[in-house]
Amino acid sequence: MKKKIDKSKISELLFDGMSIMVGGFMCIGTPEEIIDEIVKSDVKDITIICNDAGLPGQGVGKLISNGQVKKLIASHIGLNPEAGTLMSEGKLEVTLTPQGTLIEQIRAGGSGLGGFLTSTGLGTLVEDGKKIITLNESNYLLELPIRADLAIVYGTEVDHYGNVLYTKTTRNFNPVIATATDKVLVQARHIVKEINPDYIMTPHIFVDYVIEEGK
Amino acid sequence: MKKKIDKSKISELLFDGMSIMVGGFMCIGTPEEIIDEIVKSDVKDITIICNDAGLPGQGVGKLISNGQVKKLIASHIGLNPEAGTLMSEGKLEVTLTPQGTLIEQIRAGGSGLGGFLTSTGLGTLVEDGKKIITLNESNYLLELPIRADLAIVYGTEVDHYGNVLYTKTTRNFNPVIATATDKVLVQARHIVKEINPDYIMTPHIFVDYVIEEGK
Amino acid sequence: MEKHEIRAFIAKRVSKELHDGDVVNLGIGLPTLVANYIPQDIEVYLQSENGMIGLGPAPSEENIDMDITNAGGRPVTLEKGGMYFDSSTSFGIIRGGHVDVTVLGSLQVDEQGSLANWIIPGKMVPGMGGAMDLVTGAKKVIIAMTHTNRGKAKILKECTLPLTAKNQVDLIITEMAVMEVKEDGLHLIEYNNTFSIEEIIKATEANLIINNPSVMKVK
Amino acid sequence: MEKHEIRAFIAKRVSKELHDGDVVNLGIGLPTLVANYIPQDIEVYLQSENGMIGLGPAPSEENIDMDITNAGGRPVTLEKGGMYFDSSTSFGIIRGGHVDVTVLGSLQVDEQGSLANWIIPGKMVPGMGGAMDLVTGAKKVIIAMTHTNRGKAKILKECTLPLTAKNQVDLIITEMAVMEVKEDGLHLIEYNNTFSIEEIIKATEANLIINNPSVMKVK
Repeated sequence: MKKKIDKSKISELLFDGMSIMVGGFMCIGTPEEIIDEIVKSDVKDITIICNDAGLPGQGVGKLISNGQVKKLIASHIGLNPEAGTLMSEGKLEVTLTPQGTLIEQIRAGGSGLGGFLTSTGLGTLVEDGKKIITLNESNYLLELPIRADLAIVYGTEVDHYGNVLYTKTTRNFNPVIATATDKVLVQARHIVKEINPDYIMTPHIFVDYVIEEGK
Repeated sequence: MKKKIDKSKISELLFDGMSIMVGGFMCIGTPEEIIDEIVKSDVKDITIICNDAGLPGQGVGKLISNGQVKKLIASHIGLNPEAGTLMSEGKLEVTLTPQGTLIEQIRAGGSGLGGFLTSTGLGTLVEDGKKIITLNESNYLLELPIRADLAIVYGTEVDHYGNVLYTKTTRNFNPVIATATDKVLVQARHIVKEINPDYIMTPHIFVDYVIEEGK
Repeated sequence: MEKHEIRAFIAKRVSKELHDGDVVNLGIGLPTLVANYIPQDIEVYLQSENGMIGLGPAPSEENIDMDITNAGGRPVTLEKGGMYFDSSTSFGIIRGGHVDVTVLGSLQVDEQGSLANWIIPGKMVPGMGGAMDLVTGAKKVIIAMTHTNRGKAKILKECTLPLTAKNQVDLIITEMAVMEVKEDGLHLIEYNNTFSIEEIIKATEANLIINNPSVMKVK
Repeated sequence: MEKHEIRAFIAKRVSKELHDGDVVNLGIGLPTLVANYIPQDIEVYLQSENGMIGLGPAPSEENIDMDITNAGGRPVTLEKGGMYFDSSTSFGIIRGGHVDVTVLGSLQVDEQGSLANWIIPGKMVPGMGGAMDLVTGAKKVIIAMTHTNRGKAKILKECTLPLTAKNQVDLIITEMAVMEVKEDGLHLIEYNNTFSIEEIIKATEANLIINNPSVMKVK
């Protein structure tokens, strides 16, 4: 398989100040082995875009504990108290975004939209600094697309072309972030010969590198 | 199966002046048996939202020939010369929309967005009457959501709960229109016991009625 | 009532608001308990914003599959007919008005139907998760919570904490009362008759419009 | 050259613009022919806006599956590793810049890289289909067409028909020449030496910037 790389090569994809989108929801569907390699590297000042702050010692939580994260864009950080502490100490910049807005911003980034209008967040702190557009007497927030340098994705099955299939609730943010970054690195639970073409959730054209879990 | 209805009941879902979204792309993935029932009914002044005008004697083309369509919103009408003729004679109102914008307008209608920004159509007739929004010196058209009264959808497999799976290139507009209308009527090629929960493309909560093809 | 009895009482009363065929999203905590009291004669489809419809009960220890979890990351099961999807589809369902009822806890609610449940500045910043989208997108928003925070009013004339959304709450259900947000204010529509109306008024900072409320029936 | 030779000549020259790993969308008509000339030593993934990547050649009569069609509704096949998706995903791929090259025919192109190919007012109104999204979203836009319409110029100073998009064309390939749209105008970068430079200039209304063009090599 052409796109398969050894875990030791992951550090070559990293650089200081980069932005990384991380798949998973409360660490379910998060590529832990890729995160472990980022922890081993000395890359710093990362901006992380993820649903949440992970858990203590799990997922994005490992990068936060290790002081590698400068900024976190997420919808929820409540299950990782360390993130809250670092935030109030001014050591971690946190942008909290409604979950539906966050995933839609990433989708817009991946699908070439300049932004979208949503009612979510109207009349709340989420409005701050955003343009409000009025249509037929209804107000909407104009939300802008988000893109990043690298997406790290967890796929249950990856075929020899790099096509990915996600299962159960591990899917969550994974297929969406895979469209919105310059490079996409997938942790495959299983590498398989082929996937039924109707069931492929991330087409191979989005995938740059694949590592095989546990190898 | 609770949602299954007899074809003879389709006419009860129709009313003059209604809007109908029709699945399919050049009639591939179009629910022809549902369209035949609409042709048999005397419903008129329909607004059709569909990728195209179908072909002569096929798909949406049958409704146009039968004089039931007042307005057509589509991206392409070139393969049905009758649509072009009726349009130039002033007998059919046609709104031509870029295909990517049209499907995104339908998605916005189904997913509760107030609109979206796209570069597609800038500097063309597609701009007419639309708001232009400038962000960081780039211009975008603000495109608005579309919804309709009824979606008619073609599903390869429909399970007993009403979950739908589409195959090959029959998928096209079908899963998207199923989110953006008050009622959804599916023509099932096969009614099956169950579909793998990872592969369901239209959740049953969107589906109101199912007819079984050839029955 | 003990704390767990209060929670069960509220959850049971919430369950009476659900109808056959409803798509329902239950928030983490007290609202999750509502699933235990859904009437046997109706079918309700539980949506979980992390990507499923047909959320079933927690599995037994030996049947845990950590690939099937709820929005709190806890193991659950999938009911027959249920399915999985990605977060973009999930919030299309939520924002698009395809969720009939969302049940959430809250720190504060006010008589305009605004609520605050995602941040206590300087103290606790969990984040809004999917709550802002849920209360904006769902057809009916039910707040299920204890009436006060250890005696301190949570049902206010106007929320003092940063809002989760403005004017979105339809119904507030507590161990003391059921209150409906209408155009003209907050109506006390049912009360728990183990409390007096005066006690309920005292525990509520918001102005309650009281017009022949019935007694809360929770079997 | 006969008409079919002209078309083959143009398609062959276009195929030389493709690189290993490119995602390519070929328009209906002449551009479709490009698929027949993709160099054997590279792998190119053909995207079809109706919902597939990995579009393969038309099947033999007995292998036709009308569930697998191209954007013209004609039967095709799926290459190994290819997949299907819905129209929303398809245009996410197109508008999101994930298509490396789109090849389209056109009625007119001008020296600013604007093109017109979806309507002749009062005469023909086929509609834009996916063309506006493709030329706006794809990384490289190649127009593949005959140089003139029976002697009438199609490569103009400024399009006279309603535009498909402004300033989006990168390369124009005809049976006479290869022209590149740059900041300062339209450059003649290659020419077919069965024509003289003068003949090409005469067949082109647009101002051609000519600076040592090489000879079109199409084997």
